Amino acid sequence: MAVKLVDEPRLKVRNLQVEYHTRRGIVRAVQDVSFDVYPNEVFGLAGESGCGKSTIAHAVTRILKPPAYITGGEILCNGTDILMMGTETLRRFRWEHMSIVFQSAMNALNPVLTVGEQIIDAIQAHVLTPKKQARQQALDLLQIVGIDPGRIDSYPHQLSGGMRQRAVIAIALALKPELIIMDEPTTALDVVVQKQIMQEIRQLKNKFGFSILFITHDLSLLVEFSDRIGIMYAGELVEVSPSREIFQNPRHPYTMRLMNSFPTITGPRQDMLGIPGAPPDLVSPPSGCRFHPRCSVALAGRCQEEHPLLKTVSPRHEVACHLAESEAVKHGG
Amino acid sequence: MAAEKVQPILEVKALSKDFVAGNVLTRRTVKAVQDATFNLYAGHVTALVGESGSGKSTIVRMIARLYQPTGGQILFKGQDVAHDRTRGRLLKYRSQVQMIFQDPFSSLNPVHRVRHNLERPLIIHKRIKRRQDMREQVHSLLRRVSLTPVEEFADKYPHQLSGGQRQRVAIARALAVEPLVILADEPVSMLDVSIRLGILNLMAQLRNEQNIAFLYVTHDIASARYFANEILVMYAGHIVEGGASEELIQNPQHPYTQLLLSAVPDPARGLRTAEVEVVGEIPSLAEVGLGCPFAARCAHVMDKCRKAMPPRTQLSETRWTRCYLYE
Amino acid sequence: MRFLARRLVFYLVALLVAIVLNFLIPRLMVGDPVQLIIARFQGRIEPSAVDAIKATFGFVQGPLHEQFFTYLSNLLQGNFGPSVMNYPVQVSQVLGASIGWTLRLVGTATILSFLIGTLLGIVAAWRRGSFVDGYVLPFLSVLGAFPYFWFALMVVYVFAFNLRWFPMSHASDISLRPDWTSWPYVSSVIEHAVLPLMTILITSVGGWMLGMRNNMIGVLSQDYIVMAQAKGLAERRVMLTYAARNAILPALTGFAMSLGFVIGGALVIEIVFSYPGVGFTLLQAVGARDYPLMQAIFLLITLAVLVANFLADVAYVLLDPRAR
Amino acid sequence: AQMEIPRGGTVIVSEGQQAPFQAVFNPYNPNPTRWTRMSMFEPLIVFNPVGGEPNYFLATSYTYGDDLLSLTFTLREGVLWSDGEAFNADDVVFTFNLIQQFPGLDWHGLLAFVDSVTKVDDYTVTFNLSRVYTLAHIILGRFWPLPEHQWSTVADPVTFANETPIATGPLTNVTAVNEQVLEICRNANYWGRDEAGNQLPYIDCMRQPVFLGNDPANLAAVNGEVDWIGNFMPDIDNTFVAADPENHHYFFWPGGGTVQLYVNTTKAPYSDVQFRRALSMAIDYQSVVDIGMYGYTIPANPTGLGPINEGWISQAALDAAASMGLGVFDSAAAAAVLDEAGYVDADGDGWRDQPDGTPIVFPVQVVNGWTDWVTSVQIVVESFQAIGLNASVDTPEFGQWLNNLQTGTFDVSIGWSASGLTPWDFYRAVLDSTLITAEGVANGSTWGRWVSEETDGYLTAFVATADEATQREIMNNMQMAYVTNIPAIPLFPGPTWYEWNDSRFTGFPTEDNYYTQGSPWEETFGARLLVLLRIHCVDDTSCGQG
Amino acid sequence: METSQPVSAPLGVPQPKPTRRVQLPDWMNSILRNRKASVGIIILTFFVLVSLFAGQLTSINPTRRVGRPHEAPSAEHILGTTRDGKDVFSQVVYGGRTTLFVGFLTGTIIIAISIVMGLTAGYMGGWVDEFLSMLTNVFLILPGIPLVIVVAGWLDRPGPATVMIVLGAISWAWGARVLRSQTLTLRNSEFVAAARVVGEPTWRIILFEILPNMVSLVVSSWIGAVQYATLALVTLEFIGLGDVNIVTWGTILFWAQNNQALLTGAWWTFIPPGICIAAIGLSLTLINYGIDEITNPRLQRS
Ligand SMILES: Nc1ncnc2c1ncn2[C@@H]1O[C@H](COP(=O)(O)OP(=O)(O)OP(=O)(O)O)[C@@H](O)[C@H]1O
Ligand SMILES: Nc1ncnc2c1ncn2[C@@H]1O[C@H](COP(=O)(O)OP(=O)(O)OP(=O)(O)O)[C@@H](O)[C@H]1O
Ligand SMILES: [Mg+2]
Ligand SMILES: [Mg+2]
Repeated sequence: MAVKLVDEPRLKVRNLQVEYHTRRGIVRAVQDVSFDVYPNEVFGLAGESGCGKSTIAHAVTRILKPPAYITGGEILCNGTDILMMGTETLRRFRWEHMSIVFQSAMNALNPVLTVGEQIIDAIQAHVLTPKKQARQQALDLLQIVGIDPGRIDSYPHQLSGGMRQRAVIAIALALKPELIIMDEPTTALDVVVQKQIMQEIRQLKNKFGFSILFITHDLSLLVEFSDRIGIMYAGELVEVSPSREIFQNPRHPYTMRLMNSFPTITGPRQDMLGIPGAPPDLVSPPSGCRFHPRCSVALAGRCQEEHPLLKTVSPRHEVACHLAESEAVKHGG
Repeated sequence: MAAEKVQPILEVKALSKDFVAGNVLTRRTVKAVQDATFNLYAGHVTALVGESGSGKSTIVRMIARLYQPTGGQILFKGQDVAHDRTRGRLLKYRSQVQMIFQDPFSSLNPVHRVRHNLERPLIIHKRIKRRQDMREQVHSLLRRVSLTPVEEFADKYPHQLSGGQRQRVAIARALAVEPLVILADEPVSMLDVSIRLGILNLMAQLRNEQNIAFLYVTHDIASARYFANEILVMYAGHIVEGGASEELIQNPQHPYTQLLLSAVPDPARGLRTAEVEVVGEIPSLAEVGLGCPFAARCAHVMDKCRKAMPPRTQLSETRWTRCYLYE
Repeated sequence: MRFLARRLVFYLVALLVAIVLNFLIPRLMVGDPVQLIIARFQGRIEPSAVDAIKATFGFVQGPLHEQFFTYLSNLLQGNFGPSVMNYPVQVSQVLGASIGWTLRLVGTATILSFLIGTLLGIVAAWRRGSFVDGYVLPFLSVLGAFPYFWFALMVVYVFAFNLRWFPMSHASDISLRPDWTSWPYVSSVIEHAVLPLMTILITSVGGWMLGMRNNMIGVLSQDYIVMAQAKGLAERRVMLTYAARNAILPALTGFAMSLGFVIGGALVIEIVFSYPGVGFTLLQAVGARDYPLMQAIFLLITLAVLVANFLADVAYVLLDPRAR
Repeated sequence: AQMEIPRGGTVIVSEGQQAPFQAVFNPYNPNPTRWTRMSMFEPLIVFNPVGGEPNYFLATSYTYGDDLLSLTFTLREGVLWSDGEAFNADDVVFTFNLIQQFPGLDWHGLLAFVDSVTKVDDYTVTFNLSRVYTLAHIILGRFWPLPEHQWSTVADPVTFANETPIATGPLTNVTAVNEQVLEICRNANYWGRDEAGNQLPYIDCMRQPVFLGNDPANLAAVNGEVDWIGNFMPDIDNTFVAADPENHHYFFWPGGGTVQLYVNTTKAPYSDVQFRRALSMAIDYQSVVDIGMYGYTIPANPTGLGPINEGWISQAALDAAASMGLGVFDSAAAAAVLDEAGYVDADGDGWRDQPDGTPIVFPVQVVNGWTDWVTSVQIVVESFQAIGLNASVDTPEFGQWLNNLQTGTFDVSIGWSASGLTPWDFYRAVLDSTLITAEGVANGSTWGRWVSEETDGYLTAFVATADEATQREIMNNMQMAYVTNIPAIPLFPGPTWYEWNDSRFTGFPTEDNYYTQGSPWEETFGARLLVLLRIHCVDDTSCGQG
Repeated sequence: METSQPVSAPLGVPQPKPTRRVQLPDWMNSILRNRKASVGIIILTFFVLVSLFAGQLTSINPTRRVGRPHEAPSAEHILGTTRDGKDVFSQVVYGGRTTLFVGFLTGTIIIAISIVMGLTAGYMGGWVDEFLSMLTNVFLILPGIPLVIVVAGWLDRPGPATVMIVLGAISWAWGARVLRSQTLTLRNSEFVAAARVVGEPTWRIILFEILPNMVSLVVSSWIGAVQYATLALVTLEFIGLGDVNIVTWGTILFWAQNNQALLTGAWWTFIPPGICIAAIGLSLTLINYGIDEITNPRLQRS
């Protein structure tokens, strides 16, 4: 499914920086991150736990609260900078143009309101709609995401995990936004249900033509589902590329190790290594390339001192690695 | 991986467990596990896969003697241990069958240092002759799970460790008593992808070097393929299919196994796989009737599926399933 | 509704325990009421008259289980017997007057305190570090640390005795005839209630506020609140329907349970303000070993607390669909 | 030629802490609503506690028969019940017969000495006594006749609440009785007239608010909201009087029963008169009175008799007491008495022991929460400790305390005693050994368990004669026996709380003109009736709003 | 409706610290670092020190008459004298000792019962749990102070011991309930299962695995119980159900009230003990507040 990259991106993130001010110090959770999401595209964001994926999702929707502070960068959605919007503009903008599906559907639904009420709330907050009409829309939305519309008056706890996740998606779709941010929408679910939901999301995307910023740490799912993928490490974007390309030809040592970290059910059965060590503490990240302490092919002086920037290594494939240009990488790993 | 299939070290026979849930007014029985039968062999990994709530942990916990089985037998070296509650014999059993838990963040008591976690089994099971040996013994355990420098790790509290390191401590704790069997209940599912392999590789190494029998519980069938010799597929309290792992994955027989495999995202299989048609969700175990629990979602459902659970059909020497399609 | 049914069963058990306790405790007390009545004459009464008094009260001293069944059957008929202190007036009549005042005062105070505290707590959590959060809360917490009675006495002394802004004692102007349809009477009742009410409010509102604030802060970090905000809902709706409604649930149980405590606290306030409530009557009944009266009051308080708890349960069920 | 006395007004009364009112206007109830007795229901005769002269109410005279076995009252003519019916001898006869029929009504203990009653004519009745009892006129005088026309239909007069009373007294019309206030207004049919022929009482109503504690009652008094007061008020000069020195007055006549220290005379060492003597000498009476009792009373007389029996006190007994050192604070002398009697510190723990070496340890019991007594006992205990006695304060609850005294499970305790118009009441209550039964003390305050034929003899002899000289002689002997044996240690006569506010009403007893005991709660001697009939508004405007 | 354990423990390999065992436990460190808690601890410590060194602070016996009635504060009597001429300052100092001692002891009794009840119910489960929970809920619902009044009236001699017993016997329910649910959570936690698999005996599991994890909860319940007990004690003494013979803050107030301290202008007998009680109450509130903040970091402001 080719995406025409000639279009203007729906979402343009430029040099985003986010910090958490904690007792231990400043956590630089997102450091100088830039990427684009194009119309009708699924852009995947992957990386180890704590590398800043959710922080990006929250920054893009501007729902970060202290102690998190956006300390730099721009987030342009359809050309307007979200970070510059006033409260009321933002309130209107959000959900109409961009919505978000949270990590856990269990907690994203208010336990004391029915699913219907929560959908209707979203609709009425933006468009002056009579109650009856809003309810009809809610029924339609449930139908769309594959929930029996008869469940409209059910409370969240009366629904199964899969249904709840669908309900959250229905809320996200309520105002037909152009961009939906999905932060690990299926982690709590079983594979079979996950499969169903991912299929439905894909169908909906094709039907309504929105873009998705898709966040997960399940690489198999990501590769299968996304058009393009960004790999994050310790608050930085280290590689961006179309998914097939990144799966078959990863260029960053971290990505390579990552791709080698999960067994598959059809591929060759081989010994795998994983990545030794642990992700760094973002209060005091390593100097130079943040991955260098765990990197087996790090260049003695350079990687410790010089911070690599994202560079295009092949068409639509960017990598932030000093070795990316040199062929050495291909044989390293 | 030609583990000699000699004498099984642990046999599970027709094991079942009912939980009574709710209070006096809302009392109902949850049939968490029904009629589970399988064997564990030394130096052999048996994987138990299935969706959440299918009863995997319940089986493990019965074998670990944390739950009392409702029915069936657990034969360890030919002796039934399921109904033996004598403290002495229970301790003896525990010195040979150990367990690793799913969540490394909660399976280590936050108030105890790493050292304490390793000393306790040594003391309880008298694996130590002299007090002075303790230190050395603890260090050697840590070395075996690659937590070096050992001196430093021994004095840490769990919150000072990363997830992978904690799971290594948990493994070291299980190893302390030199067990013959290790029950690993989703040992890597809470860990980051990058760390998972380290733990799986460590366990594989133990299996190979010390001939330990593993029961590996997971919902990640791909990791089962990677690590296990044999896979058992569980659905709603029943083990519905079993067999040598590669064989089972490449050629699933039971409709549920087929569904499960088709749902697993797998970039290697080529992107955009055929879309699967799935209806319904896993049933509530409180409501399962007599028949095959998968009947409601099965495309090949027959009348008799709803009446009784199909018996075990041996497909080959290494494969079996419980489905009327193969009777 | 199964939840409520279960609670009802529990309340029945609790009531039974209270009834048994109630039966036993007075019977374990030393000193019988007749002796105390005679003692009041400080020796001026002829010994021969003592028998007359004993005959008057006709105390029956059967075996304990017989007494228990008489007690139970009387209870079921709502018959607590005559009060010893006020012989031959029936206990129900003695209580009839005071229970109303207590319920009105303590009821109003507790509900107001809960409402105000909860509201302030919501505001404090919603606007962390604001005036309400940063100053009102600590101030009320300091006030809450003072014992009820101490505060009450200071208040009486300053506002009633010295400044004469409010009446010092009683629940209404005693020269007026009780008449709930006449404004002068009603307004005098309100005027008389101001100080005791304020005392209870001021010393108890801080606790509710803090509790609600902390609950609210917990709830505010939930995903569904963030989601509600992201959805673009009006602030008021997020604050009340999404956040407060969830945050109030744990407080409800505490609210009902606190009633028992508040009645105890109000007892002291009743004495200080000469407010003719049930708490003072209890204290007096204990002093006079007026068993029937004591028992009735204790049961009544227990019953009130049980009913309040049940109402809290009902509210809980209404507010939390998970309990249905 | 007297000035016209202003009429009307509602006098506001306070008695300190007061339980909520219930409508129980049966005077024969053990505990009827205040003002039922001696204001609603009138007695035949009461004897003024101050001075002892008779005040005739429903009777106009009394005479004993020659054999002292009958007592005849002439009743007042022209008295109407509050409903307009006439009062006469039938009502008196009816009431006594009712008491005979229902012994539960016998509050006065009449049945112990009265056999029957005979109506001589409409205004004369004769009580036939079962034994000679020369105090009969006092007790029978206090008895309240009931209206036959109302009570004859009452099924059970014992449990009868009598919510709408019919009586002969000055206040009979109950206008409010509830948990906050009691208000009773004048009886339009009242028979009483002043010298000028004006109908009594002058006031319209009496209103008593309920104060649940002393504190609010006192605040109200200080604030000038009450007219006639019977409160205990600490530091009264600086609070109550200082608030309005012109109108706020008080007089705490020490006419109540004597408060004594009771010792259990059945136990060693308290059975030893020398030990008791030492105790009596050790006590700092002045501090007890000044600190414990706020200076509101005086140290007791060693005979135990208070101002109410002033005229009976025997100088010989006082002299004997003085020679023994009784009632005079002198630690050194007390210690010397103990030394001499062999109570020395044998085991060297700093406290004295009994001559046989048994340690002496005794708690002095006092009711928890009776603060004046508690403070007094604290001072007494300090005094005891000062002479090397290991005493301490023990504060059981009232019920427990009473039970301990009644059953004799105590060593030393503070306690009350009775008082009456003659010393007989006091000595009877403290010494009559017939009151001590196997189960405990029947009534009275014979807690010391003093048993003596001598004193028992005086008690019986006293009521068997009507001759005053003989009676005086008996009482002189009695006092001598009291001071030489020290069956109890008198501390102070009980003060009677009484304050008044002259701003609206006047006519109250004053210290200079203490015509009767002023306390509004006084019911035994009917003093309240006398006050009620005298008080009136200061002038026409002073009590208009009431 | 189980929520999964958050995967938010500190990431990365922390730098090894060379410090050895003589460290304060972490929670203690956090308490000392929390401003509210430390203010509370300072106030409380002040009063504890005053109680401990009562004898050094004043040489006057609080139960002896040493002056004229109601002397105003002066150099000789810093807080004046009571109506019966006792030194108020020494009464407040010694009274604080008794009040704090009884308050803490009662709180401890209450919490000891709570721990036994809560842990037993939570760990044993089954009918033991059902029975104990029912009992707990019943005691939770019975009106406390009225019951104390009734029962205190029954016991023959009022006094600290009585109040301690009565309060202890009927006030444990709240703590038991909280501790039970915590025990239940911990009992089902994996480290308890791990301990069982390792072969730890039950008593060791309860004492060494479960209890140490409830320290902050036990401490905060304990502080709550102490606060409740102190206030209840003072109230009971004030209304005359205590032993008026001994000196505590409650009885000082009782006597002050009896002598109408405010009316007679002897504020020094009434105000100081009231403020001391409030200060103790406040300090306990602050400590608990601090513990709350530590265990629930959301309550902290960065
Ligand atoms: N409220 C907070 N206060 C302080 N640090 C925070 C906070 N939230 C997140 N962080 C830190 O910011 C970093 C990025 O967190 P983020 O939640 O974005 O990670 P993530 O990639 O989404 O991880 P996961 O896969 O576990 O969801 C982490 O190091 C985390 O510890
Ligand atoms: N202690 C218990 N009491 C009652 N029911 C229980 C208990 N433990 C487990 N169950 C129920 O038994 C069933 C099987 O649970 P089990 O934990 O064995 O599943 P699982 O396959 O391990 O799931 P997961 O992948 O989520 O760990 C579930 O329906 C569960 O709700
Ligand atoms: Mg995340
Ligand atoms: Mg499991």
